[in-house]
Amino acid sequence: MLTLVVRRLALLVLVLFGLSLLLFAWVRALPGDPARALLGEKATPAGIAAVNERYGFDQPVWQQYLTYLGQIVRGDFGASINTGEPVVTTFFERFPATIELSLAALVLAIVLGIPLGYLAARRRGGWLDNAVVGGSLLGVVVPVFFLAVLLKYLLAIQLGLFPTSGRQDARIDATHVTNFYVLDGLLTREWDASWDALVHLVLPAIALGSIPLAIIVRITRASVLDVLSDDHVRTAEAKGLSRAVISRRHVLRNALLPVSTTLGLQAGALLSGAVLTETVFSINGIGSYLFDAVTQLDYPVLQGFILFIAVVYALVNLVVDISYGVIDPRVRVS
Amino acid sequence: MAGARSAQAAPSGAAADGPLLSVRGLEVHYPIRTGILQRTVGAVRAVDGVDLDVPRGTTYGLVGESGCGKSTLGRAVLRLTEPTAGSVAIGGTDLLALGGEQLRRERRRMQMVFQDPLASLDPRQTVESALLEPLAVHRAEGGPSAWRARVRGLLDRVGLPSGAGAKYPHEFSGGQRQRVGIARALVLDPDLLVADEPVSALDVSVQAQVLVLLEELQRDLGLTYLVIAHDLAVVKHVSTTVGVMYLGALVEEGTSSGLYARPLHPYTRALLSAAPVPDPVAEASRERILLSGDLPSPADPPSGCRFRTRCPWVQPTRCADERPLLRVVDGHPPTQKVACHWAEDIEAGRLQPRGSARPAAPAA
Amino acid sequence: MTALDALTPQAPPPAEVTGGGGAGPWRSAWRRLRRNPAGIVGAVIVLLFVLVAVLAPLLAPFRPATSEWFGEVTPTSVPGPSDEHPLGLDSYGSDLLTQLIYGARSSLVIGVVSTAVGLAVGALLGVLAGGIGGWVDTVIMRLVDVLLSIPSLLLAVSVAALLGRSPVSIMLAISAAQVPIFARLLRASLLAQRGQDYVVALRSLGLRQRRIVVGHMLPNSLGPVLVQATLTLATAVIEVAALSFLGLGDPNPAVAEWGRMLVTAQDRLDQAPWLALYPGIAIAVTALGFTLLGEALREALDPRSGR
Amino acid sequence: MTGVSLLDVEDLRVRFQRKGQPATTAVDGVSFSVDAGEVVGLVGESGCGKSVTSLAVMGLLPRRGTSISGSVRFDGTDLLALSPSELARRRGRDLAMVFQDPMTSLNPVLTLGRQLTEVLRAHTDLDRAAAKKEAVELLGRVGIPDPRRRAGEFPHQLSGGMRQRVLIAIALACSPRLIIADEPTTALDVTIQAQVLDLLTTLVRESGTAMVLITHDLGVVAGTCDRVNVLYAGRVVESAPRGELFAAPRHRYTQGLLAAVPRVDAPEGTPLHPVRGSVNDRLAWEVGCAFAPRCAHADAACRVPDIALSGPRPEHTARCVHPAGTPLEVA
Repeated sequence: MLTLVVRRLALLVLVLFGLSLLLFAWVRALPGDPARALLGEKATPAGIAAVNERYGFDQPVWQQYLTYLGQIVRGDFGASINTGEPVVTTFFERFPATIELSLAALVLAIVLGIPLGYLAARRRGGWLDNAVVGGSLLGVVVPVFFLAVLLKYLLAIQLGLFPTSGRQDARIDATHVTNFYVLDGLLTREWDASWDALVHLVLPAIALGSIPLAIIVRITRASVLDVLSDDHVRTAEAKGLSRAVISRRHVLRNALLPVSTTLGLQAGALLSGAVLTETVFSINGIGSYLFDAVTQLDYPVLQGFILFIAVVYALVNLVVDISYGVIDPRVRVS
Repeated sequence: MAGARSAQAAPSGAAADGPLLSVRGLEVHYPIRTGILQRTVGAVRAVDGVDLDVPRGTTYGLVGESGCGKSTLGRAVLRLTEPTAGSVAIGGTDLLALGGEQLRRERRRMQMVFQDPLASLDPRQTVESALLEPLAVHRAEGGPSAWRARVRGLLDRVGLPSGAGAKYPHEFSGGQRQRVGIARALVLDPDLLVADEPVSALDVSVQAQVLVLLEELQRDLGLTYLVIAHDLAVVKHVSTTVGVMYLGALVEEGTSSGLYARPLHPYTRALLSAAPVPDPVAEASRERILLSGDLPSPADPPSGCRFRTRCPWVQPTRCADERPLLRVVDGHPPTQKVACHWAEDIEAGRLQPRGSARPAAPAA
Repeated sequence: MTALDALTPQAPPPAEVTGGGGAGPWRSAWRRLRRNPAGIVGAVIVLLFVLVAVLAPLLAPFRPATSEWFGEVTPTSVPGPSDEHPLGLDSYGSDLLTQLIYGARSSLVIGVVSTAVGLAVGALLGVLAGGIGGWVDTVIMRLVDVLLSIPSLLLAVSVAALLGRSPVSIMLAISAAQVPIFARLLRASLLAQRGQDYVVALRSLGLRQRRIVVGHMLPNSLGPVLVQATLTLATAVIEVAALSFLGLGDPNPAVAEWGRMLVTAQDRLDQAPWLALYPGIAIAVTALGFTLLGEALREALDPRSGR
Repeated sequence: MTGVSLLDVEDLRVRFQRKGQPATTAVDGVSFSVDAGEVVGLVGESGCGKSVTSLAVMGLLPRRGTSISGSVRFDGTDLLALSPSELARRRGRDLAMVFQDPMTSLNPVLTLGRQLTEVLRAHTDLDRAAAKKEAVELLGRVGIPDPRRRAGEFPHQLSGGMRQRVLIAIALACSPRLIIADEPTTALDVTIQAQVLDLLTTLVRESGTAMVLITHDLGVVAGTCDRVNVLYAGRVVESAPRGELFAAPRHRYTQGLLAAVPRVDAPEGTPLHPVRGSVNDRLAWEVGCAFAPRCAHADAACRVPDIALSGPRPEHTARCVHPAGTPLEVA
């Protein structure tokens, strides 16, 4: 188990190293003078000189890379060309919003997805099964940004049930401690602030949750069907255990193992989806930060963003693998 | 069956009087790697020093339980698994000394019949194309029309219906699939056939068909067999010589009639006593030797005699610290060899087994 | 009963006699595919989509992106359906139906080209890794690990941002995200087969490694690759739109594109929601077609996976 | 053979109907009985319906797409007429089952102790601690060394033979009156098979439990069973006391099988006489004897429907028009 963790961390370092090489090559591959390319339209002689000094573009390539690597290791991802803010600072300001949204989406997907997938498998071929399979298919093919637009139009604009954008009503004077707005409200006992943040979360979470929901439902269903045909379930039936005990202890528990691994893989899809969802609902998360960076070709932000996401993605998967080992004795003991 | 064998093969003279297959000191060790750096910390000794000779036209039966290394041995003999040490000679040619291209050409002389005939055939290839391909690859004599005729003749010879060539493997029954597997193994007119559990995947009533076919083919084509199986009755039926394997090594070897009538090694005795016989009278009168425990790990075999941890006759001296070698025992023909320090005393009854040996439980 | 009995040819069971020439795996897969209603729906959608894309100039009532009726669009309203424009105008004053039809065209071209490139590069890497093994395998798979450590959309975004906004860069961006998927798939398939008895049998027959890989192992991997390619087309259609949505789409305003239509429609969501609805539905239905077809192919090629 | 048996299977038929496929008959009128304390063998090759029969008796066949008819009387009650929950109360308590594959028949994520205690807790009123104590005791009884430690371990930590012992312990936990063992040793090595068979028969004889032993191996039957039923294509084709079946088989299929199986104790040069064809070559019983296409003795008389089980004595019957021992044999 410890070996696994260490090996995965070693692999992560390797991946990050490879990634930094790619990202470095990326900036170097920009056509023309790298400093000018980096600055784009905003290039001024002073700006170019500053960039040249920072990246050392006048030095040999390998030395430039080492400098770059050194900066990364120190957590220095440079500053945004547009705002001048250090990339890291902006990340930590904006990341809570994205995490809050992603977690809400994930919780929604798990709470709905696992029971639905399980029931669909148990009543295979029935109306619920067909509805669940069809619904999950829709979840896969309807683009998350389209769903977001649709929800916004129907439930926010037409029916006015939910706010159309933002994380919290501007009129609420909320204290922000952690930048997780729902949590902040709870911590400061500003219940209305918490509630308002929650209401703002509903539509984005539904839109974003559609991706993991579709996948969790399908995996749960397939996994339960697999387990149901396993020999050990037949043994449990031959023991004369009650249906409830068999379902809980022998079917669901075993079926959740593969589901838990896919949760980790969802992290990537969730982050991609968050970028799009935040754009639609004007949420100030890292998604919209990336959106701005992309539209304005803010390379330091893009570079930092990709590295950052890769780390988060790898760590999430590592955590999932470890928890898998905790759940499954076959991995734990051997 | 005028051979497709070209002039360069068919060694006669010098090599013909020695055994066709000669294996010396064969070892196959798989490294065990652990830890972050995948350091090699030991080895699974799948095959750990085996010598055997198979004279031309005879059958050597290799018997043992799962995990004893018999299948690995079979594959190592064909160099489908790379041996760690030792030598394998076929008709005088040392296989382990051959380079890639020479080995590839030499492969026509030795073929394999697999346990699961369906898994051993490419599912997207018709039977005819599966049999033609090796002929084309080795540029056998005659050209395509002669090859086709040979394939048709061969399919007929192994007892497949005409028209079988145009079909795909999944369209046959288990027994027929194994006939396809045998035909494919014979298409290059080999000298040696290694059959790894050739009938264990088949229904009981069909096993005999395949065994009889193998016998006939051996008689008609002068084939030499190395048959690997866990079923003692099957091995006895087909073999001239039988070798019993335990944890990567031979513990006893002898002619099929001699070894089954008077087994010397405690493990052979236990195996024979455990093999069910479809005869209640014989079952009731047999002495049953029940072994305790499971097979030790081949990664960490016991010191001395490898069987000692389960042996009912284990002795406080020699067994734990001296690895017994195959040897001839007085009163037995020189063809029978056993790797046990106490074989004479056990046979004479001077040593008594620990409690676990007893007559079969009375039936009713 | 003599031993000869065992050798006399047996009459095969009746069911097999009727088969005639024997049913190959591809043919029986085709038969299963034809019996799968979801697969047929998928195939019909895909066929319609391809037809619309190919025949766009014939089907569309007008030329695309003309802004011919720009005068009729006001800041507060977009004309809805009329006799001349069955679906109305878009916010730039072009015929909406025409834009939708031509949108199929760019989706198809980008989807097919990017999947083809992703498949070709990915398959090559996968075959090299799985077929050669050793350090080649290690290097390729580490590269794939790096690519997989970035969520696919972000990978596409990075590539598109790097190469600038052009149709070629969009295609490459999307295929970049597909390369690791195909490489892994092929490598895994080849590795799984390497230990199988039939490959061992082919080795023991003295076939060269290259012939075994190209003549036997690759054809046996074709099924999963075909399935993945079909499913990838669905993803590609969505990702093209997503890139446009993020402002990384084709900069040429004369090219009709569903994703961009959806973005521009956002500004007029409360006046003319259909501007967003139609392209959104077009994307979803196209993706649905490829997904249904892909899933049906998967089931047809592997009958045991029938769920 | 009337009414007094512990288990009485009468004219059991099982048909499977899967969507889009023709219905298949897996069990086609199987009848046999088991007396209290008796060990009865069901022998046959793949596809003969032996496993489906056992699952039907236990009520373990999937409900959907399966139609079962006939009767399965256990101690006077027709199990087929019971509701699923009534049947579940009897399973594990009155009749238990040991499955073929020990590697997959235990739940990989539960400890062995837990898998034993749950059956005890379901059918007895033992509390948690008592059930745990009993579980350790059971593990010891089936010959698992260091049972207290093993009870806390997971299935993958045990060898195949040890796992099969655990499955036997689970089956015996509530002292059932009947155990159905479906190929209990097929997945095991010969020496382990001997251990497990010895354990199973000893425990069954000690406790007076009746057992149905399902196997394809005539040798296993010869060493363990009191009575043997030979199945072919979903029907019992011969039923006899063990000694008679092997000494004087009547059905041509039984006879063929015995002549086709090599024996370790056969004198050198004993020829094998294969049965031709494969189990797929068969007639529907409505047309005649299913074995006829593979039988060297078959003639037009074999192609009549409903050949009954018959014989000179009710203890030894065969479903054969030309049974061994009749003049035709010399032909």
